[in-house]
Amino acid sequence: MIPQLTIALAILFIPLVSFVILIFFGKRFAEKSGLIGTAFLGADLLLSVYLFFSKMFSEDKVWDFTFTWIDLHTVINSIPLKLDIGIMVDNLTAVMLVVVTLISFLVHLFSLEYMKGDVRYSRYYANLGIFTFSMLGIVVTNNYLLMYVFWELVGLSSYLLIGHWYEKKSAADAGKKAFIVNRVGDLGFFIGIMIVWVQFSTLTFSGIFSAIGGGNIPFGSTNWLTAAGLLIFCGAIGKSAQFPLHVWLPDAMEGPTPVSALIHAATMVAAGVYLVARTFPMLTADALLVIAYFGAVTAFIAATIAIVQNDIKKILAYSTVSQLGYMVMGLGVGAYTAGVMHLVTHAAFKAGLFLASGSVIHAMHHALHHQGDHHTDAQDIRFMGGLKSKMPITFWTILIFTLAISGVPFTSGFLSKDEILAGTLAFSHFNGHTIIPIIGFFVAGLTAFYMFRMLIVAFMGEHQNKERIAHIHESPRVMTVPLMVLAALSFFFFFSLNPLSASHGWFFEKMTYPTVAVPATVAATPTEEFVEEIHHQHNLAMILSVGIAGLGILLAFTTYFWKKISADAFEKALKPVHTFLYRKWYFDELYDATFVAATMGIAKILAWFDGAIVDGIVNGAGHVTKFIAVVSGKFDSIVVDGLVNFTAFTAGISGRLLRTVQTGKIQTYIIFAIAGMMALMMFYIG
Amino acid sequence: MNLYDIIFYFFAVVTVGSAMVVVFSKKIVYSAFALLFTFFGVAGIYVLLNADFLAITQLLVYVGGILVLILFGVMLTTNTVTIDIKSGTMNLIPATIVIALLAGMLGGIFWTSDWFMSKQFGDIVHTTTTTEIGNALITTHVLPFEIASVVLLVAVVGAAMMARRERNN
Amino acid sequence: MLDTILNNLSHIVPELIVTATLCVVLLAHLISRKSSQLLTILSIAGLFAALYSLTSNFGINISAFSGMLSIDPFATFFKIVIVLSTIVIVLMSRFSDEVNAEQKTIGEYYFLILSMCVAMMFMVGSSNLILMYLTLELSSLTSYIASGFTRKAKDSSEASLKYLLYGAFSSGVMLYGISIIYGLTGTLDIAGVNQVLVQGSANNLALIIASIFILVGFGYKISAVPFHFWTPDVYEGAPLTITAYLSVASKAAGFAMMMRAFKVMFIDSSVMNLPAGTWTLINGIHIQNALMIFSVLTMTLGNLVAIWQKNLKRLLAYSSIAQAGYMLLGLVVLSNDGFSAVMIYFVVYLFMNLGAFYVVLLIANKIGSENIDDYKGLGRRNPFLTVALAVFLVSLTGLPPTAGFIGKWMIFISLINAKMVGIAVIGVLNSVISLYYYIRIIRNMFLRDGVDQTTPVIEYPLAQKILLLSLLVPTLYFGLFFNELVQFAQISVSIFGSK
Amino acid sequence: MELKILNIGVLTWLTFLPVLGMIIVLLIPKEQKSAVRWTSLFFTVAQVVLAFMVFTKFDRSLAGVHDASTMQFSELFNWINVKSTGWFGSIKIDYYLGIDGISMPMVFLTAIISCIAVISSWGIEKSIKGYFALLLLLDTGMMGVFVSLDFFLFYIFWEIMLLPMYFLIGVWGGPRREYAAIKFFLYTLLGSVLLLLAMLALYFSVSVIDPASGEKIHTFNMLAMMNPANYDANSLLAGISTSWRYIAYIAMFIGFAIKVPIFPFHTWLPDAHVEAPTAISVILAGVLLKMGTYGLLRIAFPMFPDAAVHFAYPLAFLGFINIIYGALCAMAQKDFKKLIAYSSVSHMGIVILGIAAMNTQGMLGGMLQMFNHGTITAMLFLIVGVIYDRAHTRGLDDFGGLMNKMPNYSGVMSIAFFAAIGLPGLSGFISEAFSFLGAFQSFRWLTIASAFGIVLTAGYMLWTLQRVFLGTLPEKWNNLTDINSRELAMLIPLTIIVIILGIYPNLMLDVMNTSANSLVDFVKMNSTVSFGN
Amino acid sequence: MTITLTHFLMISAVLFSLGLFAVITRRNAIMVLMGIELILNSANINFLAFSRYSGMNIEGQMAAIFVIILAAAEAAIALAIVLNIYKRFNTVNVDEISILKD
Repeated sequence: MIPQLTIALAILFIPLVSFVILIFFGKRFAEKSGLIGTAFLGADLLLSVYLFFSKMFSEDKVWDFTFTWIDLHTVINSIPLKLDIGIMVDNLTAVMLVVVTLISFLVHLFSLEYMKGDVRYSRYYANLGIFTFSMLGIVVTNNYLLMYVFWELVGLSSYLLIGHWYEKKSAADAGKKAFIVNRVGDLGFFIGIMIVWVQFSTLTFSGIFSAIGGGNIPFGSTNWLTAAGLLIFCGAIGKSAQFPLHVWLPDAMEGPTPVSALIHAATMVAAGVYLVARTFPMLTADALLVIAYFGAVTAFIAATIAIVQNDIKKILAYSTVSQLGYMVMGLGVGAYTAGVMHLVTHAAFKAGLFLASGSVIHAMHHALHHQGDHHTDAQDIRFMGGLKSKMPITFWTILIFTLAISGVPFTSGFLSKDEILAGTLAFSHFNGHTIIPIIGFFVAGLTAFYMFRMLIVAFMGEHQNKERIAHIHESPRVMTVPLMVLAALSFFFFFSLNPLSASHGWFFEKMTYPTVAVPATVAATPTEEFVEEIHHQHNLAMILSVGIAGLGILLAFTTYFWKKISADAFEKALKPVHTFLYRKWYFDELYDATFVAATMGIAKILAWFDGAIVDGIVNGAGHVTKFIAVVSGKFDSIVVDGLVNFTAFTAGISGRLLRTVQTGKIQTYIIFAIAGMMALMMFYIG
Repeated sequence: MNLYDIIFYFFAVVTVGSAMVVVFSKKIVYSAFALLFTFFGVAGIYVLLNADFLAITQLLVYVGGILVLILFGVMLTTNTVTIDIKSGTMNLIPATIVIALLAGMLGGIFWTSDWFMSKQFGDIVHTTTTTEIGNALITTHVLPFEIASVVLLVAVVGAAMMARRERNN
Repeated sequence: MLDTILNNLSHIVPELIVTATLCVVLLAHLISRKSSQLLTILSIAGLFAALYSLTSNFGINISAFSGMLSIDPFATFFKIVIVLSTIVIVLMSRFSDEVNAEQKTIGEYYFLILSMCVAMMFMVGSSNLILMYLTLELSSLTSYIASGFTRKAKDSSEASLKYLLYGAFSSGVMLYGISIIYGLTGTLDIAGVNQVLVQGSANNLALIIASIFILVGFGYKISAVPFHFWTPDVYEGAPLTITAYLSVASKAAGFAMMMRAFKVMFIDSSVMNLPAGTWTLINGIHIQNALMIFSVLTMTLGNLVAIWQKNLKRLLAYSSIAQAGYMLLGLVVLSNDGFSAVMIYFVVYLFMNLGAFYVVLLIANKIGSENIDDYKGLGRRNPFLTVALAVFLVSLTGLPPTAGFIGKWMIFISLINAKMVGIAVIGVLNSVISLYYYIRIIRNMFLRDGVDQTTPVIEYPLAQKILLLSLLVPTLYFGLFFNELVQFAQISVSIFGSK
Repeated sequence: MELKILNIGVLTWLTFLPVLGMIIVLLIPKEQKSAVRWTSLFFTVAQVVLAFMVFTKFDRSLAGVHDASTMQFSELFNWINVKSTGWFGSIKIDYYLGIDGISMPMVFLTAIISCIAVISSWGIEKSIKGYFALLLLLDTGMMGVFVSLDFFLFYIFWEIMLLPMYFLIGVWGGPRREYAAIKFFLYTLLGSVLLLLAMLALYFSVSVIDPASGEKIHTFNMLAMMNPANYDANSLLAGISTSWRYIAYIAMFIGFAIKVPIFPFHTWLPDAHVEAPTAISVILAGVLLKMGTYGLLRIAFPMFPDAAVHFAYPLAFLGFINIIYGALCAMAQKDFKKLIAYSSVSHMGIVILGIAAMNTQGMLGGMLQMFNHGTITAMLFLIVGVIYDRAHTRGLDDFGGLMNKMPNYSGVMSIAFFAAIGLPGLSGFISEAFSFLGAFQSFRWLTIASAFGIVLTAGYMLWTLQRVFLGTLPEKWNNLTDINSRELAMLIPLTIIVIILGIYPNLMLDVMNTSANSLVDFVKMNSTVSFGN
Repeated sequence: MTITLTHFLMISAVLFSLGLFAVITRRNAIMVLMGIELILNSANINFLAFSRYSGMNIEGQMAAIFVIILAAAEAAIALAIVLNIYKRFNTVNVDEISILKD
């Protein structure tokens, strides 16, 4: 193993050490746990940065270390059956390491103040540690097995973090929902892994891709290859909150706000996109098309919902979903680098947005607490307003983030978004799916609109409550510093020196398209042609996107700042649409009514079935009464009877019948004996 | 029809007729006395079957012993003051069916079976069998004979024990 | 002739000893009316002497008394079972309050037990139909009286009457069957009957009817369904010791006689191409099917009805009916290993069934009840006694590591060996059903609490414990080390006059 | 591999140590309760130590399965020898013990679970002597099943367990203990009698040359029963894919399925679990259920390879039903213990699915899942026991917010729960993954359908976790105390095992691997071989 | 028409059936015993008839002797038992004596 990989391992395990220390000795450290966790992450960040630079300046394409974890000592398809696992660092990994550790570090830092005085302060930091560990694991692994392992661990740690305030039923519910919805996606992921394993008997990326490249495809059918890719993408659907599994993410806002910044902006949700990026070489054109559509639909739905939300975190949540849709769409159309880049840029400004919103919420809480007001929702933007003057740093940073997310030039967001949109245009150019770029641009406009809506409503104008505003103060330095750092990172120069095009920046240079492994017949447009086409479409995309974003911003100002257009009037006029959007397209209700209800219903029916039918399978007439009791809902009180009772029952009945023969009258006995004798004679004679 | 046949039919009628009285009579005393005639009839049949010793034994044991025992039983178990020596019947219908079937079947097989019959049937010498029986009892059948003595011992002791009057209680 | 008879006498020394003992017991009781202990000692001494002299019969395989009696390993085996069970019964009687209450007729009691013993010892060896009938009647007559021994009790009297009427009827029918057989073959010697039947001259219909008539007699003795009806009533009414004796010794003798009769009379020894140790019946006699039906009916009915019993004696009566059903399975296979399985079963059955009855007796002595409900909470009051009962019951169910398992196991081995899988399945399912009622007793003893929690611990003397142990130990021992038992039974399977 | 202590083989020690303990326990006067407890503990700990010794000395490279020469620690003595008669061959039954990779984990599991059961029984006050005596007897029965290689011996041990179990549930159980106990007893007896018949059929079909006398005798030797060459040409079970072979296989299968339990023979399980005292639930779930699958692997598969392959799909289908059905039933439960009981049904379904796949991954996965389920479910039942001891209720809706009140307890609980969900890093994951991977190779769609079970499992487990541990604490539980050190002592070892096997499953896989491969090859090879020709 | 074996057997069959009929139907225990005596007699007729018609085979006669002996013993015991019953139940009607039953 080369030394750099040792560093990668160190980066991976430092958060775990933090977790172990804090979970076992957290009580002892009490208030210091936060500092300990932050210190560990700081070290981690430094190592990541070091590793990043050494990778960037290295000539090696990839650093890889693989070893056999489990050897089954058997041979299948003439390949020895063993589970190889290992770690690898390529450019993507190196970037992701920095992103994850950086955001995580900032969140640690931010939380020092934000979570101060929390009942489970040390537990919180411990959970942050395990979460970071799992996320880093996803990033550094070189095989699907470990990927799945860390995938699940991310699920677990997000469960812990979202449910941090588990006394609140909504928080516990949200954690559970996140875990279970993710599991649904994981199920597909797992099935995909099974297909891959069964066919290739290996789970390392390189092994799989080289096998596919060698013409070995699952069950000899490209459809199965497409299926395998899509099933693995299912994992991404879950983690990256794509339609139709996006429902968990908004609920997950029940967690502490820094947690939202960490898991819903930069890391956990990015894992899905990362997975697609990793799997990219084995995705067929069909698979990519499907992925693109999933991304587009997600982006659209989430954006429409975000327009009507009032909860600041909900808005951000849906904007996240929408942006994730963007990234997935970007990867789906084939704009690999653009998608990954958006992942990185989005990580920075979305984390910033969440942290900033955390800052606001923190201040609001503070003020409301002062007032003794426990009814006003601290997260509702309608109760904010006019915070600009009170919280200048927060306002200015949030403005930068909003500009970035809206795709205004000179921001990082502009660079990545622009490339994605160019990619969609190129995509439609090759195969005519024009709906994808249309959605892309439309969503860009929507994004600008709702983000500025949030900004205007929350920060500009007048605050309704004088008393409250008096108590609102800017957050302390530990909270604002992370905001400033992230704001800085939202400018273009970190990614490309050309503010209007990223394609010649270091990012595009280093983050080259992976070699596609799928057979040419089912592969998407060859990379060279596609990149060429992106260049052609770039200017068009830029003009369109800037124009549409500007339109969106203008609309927002017109409506909410200048109040030229009455939002309320619109709301009234389009009541059904508004409600539909406000209720998030009724996805939760739909799932509750279908999947959840069906599962629970089936479970109840089966439990009843188990108790009444299977168990008492032939209990017969005697159980009719119980049957009725079951129907009338008294299931609990039903005594479950089984084969035992069945035996006893039939045996008992026949035994009782046979008993009646034993009348005590000797002559009856003799008659029976004679009758038996006669029967026997008849049996032989007849 | 020779004399042998006439005697056979006479005894047959006596036996069966009295047996029917035994079975169907309402009064138990009638039954008991009819049984006497049945035993007589059977003894007569024994004679016809060249079993003179058996016939005598039949008379001695059955008429002299068993019948007397039965009569004692009848007397001792019926309250002589209120003479209710009628004995009811039960299970008539099933009994009739079962017995009719059984009798039919028995008659059928008796009618049709070819029995183990010696070839020298024609020249049987009508002699007394007492000597032969005596011989057999102390040679070939000595074991059953001795066991029969145990049977009688048990019968005596057992009957005495069962029927003994209980004092002081 | 006299020489032969005298010579033959030397082979029935055990029987003679028991006969002498019964006379001595009767006389001793006449002389000293007080000491019932003396009677026990005399009986036990005589029985042990008989047991000892039985050992000299090992390996002898002859016919005595002009073919009337077979002195063969088969008979010797059953004689041992009978004498052993008689010894246990005599000892049990010594400990039975019920029996000891009848102080005046105690001499007759031992006399009856011993004469039953003699009758059964002759039963198992008899190879002449008339001697069979005679000994069967002798044992029945003694049983009638013995079951009415506590004659002041209504139930005992009733048991005696029912037993008498049923027994007289059954043996009458059997006698009629014997007479038909005599008509068909001209002989009463079972080997002679076989010789005639093998020639195929006999009328089938008559033969079937005769054999069914005879089966009635046997069926009554071994209480096979549908000739079992007397069993529950008599077992319940009779004194416990007698019930125990009837359930083991009487059944063993009945089985031995039946096995001998069928094996010697009805097998076709001219069929040659059979595997060793199996045989076939004379063409036209479907006794095998009849036995199969009997065995299935017997165990199923016994088990099903037993589930509903509340009186333990009555429950054990039904259980013994069911056990007879399992044993009949051993006859169904028509092979030596079936026979040896039955014989093994009897040894096992001797210990476990007598053991169960013995514990019931000891408990009845103390709590004066044989009702299952009164057994609640007994586990606490006397762990040893109840654990012993549990072991006996588990053994009766046929679970390892008790001897009962080996008994059943050997039966099923013979069935599977004969490829009679269907009937084996019925057999094993029956043993599952039987668990249900056996476990009820165990449940009451250990799982339920008695109504009166304060009742004291049951104490009982050492002698009673020793007898219990001597029944318990073999029940467990034979469950794990059945080498000698199986071997002995296999050697003893040879019957005089059959191949 | 040989290991002898006092010139007696280690497997004999392992098996009969508890009996020794039982005798001593019975001799201790009734009043000295703690002496009884400590004696039991001593003997079970000694058993664990021995099991650990065996585990370390176990040669990982030897396969065993059908090969007597690679069976380890084997002990072979003649037990029953009935000399042959002219018409009946001699009956030879051997006291034949030995272990291979299939049984080694089970032996280890049995020792650990028994020891933990003793610890968790510390609070038993009612008839304490009887309780521990029966527990130790049960221990012997279980251990015996896993080490015996003679079918007769196996059967004896198999049955020996029934009665102690009946009493342990029946005397020390919950309110409906009698019902549950008798139900358990009848069900398992029903299964075992069918097993008995199949065993006898095998006995008469197989004959080997007796080395002592040179004659051909029938045998109960399991290894001999696996060899097609040993079957007599015209015997009941000769041939290939004959109906008799199928019938015997199904009879045997039912016998084992009832123990597993496989749908629809599972209904005894919820009752037995709910009513049994904690320690007994732990043993039931931890060891007893494994005996069913162990029987399939040790007996049914190698002796009836043709039937095993022929019925592989139905078997897998039953596994699928178990997984989904068990999970759905669990979801509807309101009783904590019942929920765990049904989760056992679901998890054992994964074992069935894995072993039905008849390939290395599936087999290994199934076998490892047997071990893992043993430890995880044991933990879960212990966890229920801890709370039940304090609150005397198991209603899921009666609780809430225990996480704050009992933090240590909740920590252990979380590990157990997430292990049950199959979270990577904990032992359940790798075994489930292997089972599914193996099954997928053989039954594609069925496995995909079964995989939904992992979502359902997460569903009911998390729901339970939320109902019991999250939320707010009801007033009435304000005086609940956290887990004490005795309870930790029984949970911590299992936790450690769960974590270690989650990270380094090789520790256990290594032991099983050679045997699993050998078993798969053996079954595959013999599934096309006609027996006895 | 001469008298043949069958004639005797018919008498025996009739007696046997009548005996059985009495055993089943008569309520009085003593009547039942009489029925049993009829059965035994019928069997004896069989024995003797077969004995005569198969060439004076003495075995049949021997059987008959033992049957008679047994009949006597049985009658003695039966009567003792019936008397005892009469003492306990004050009746000898069999159907009224049924305290032992299921």
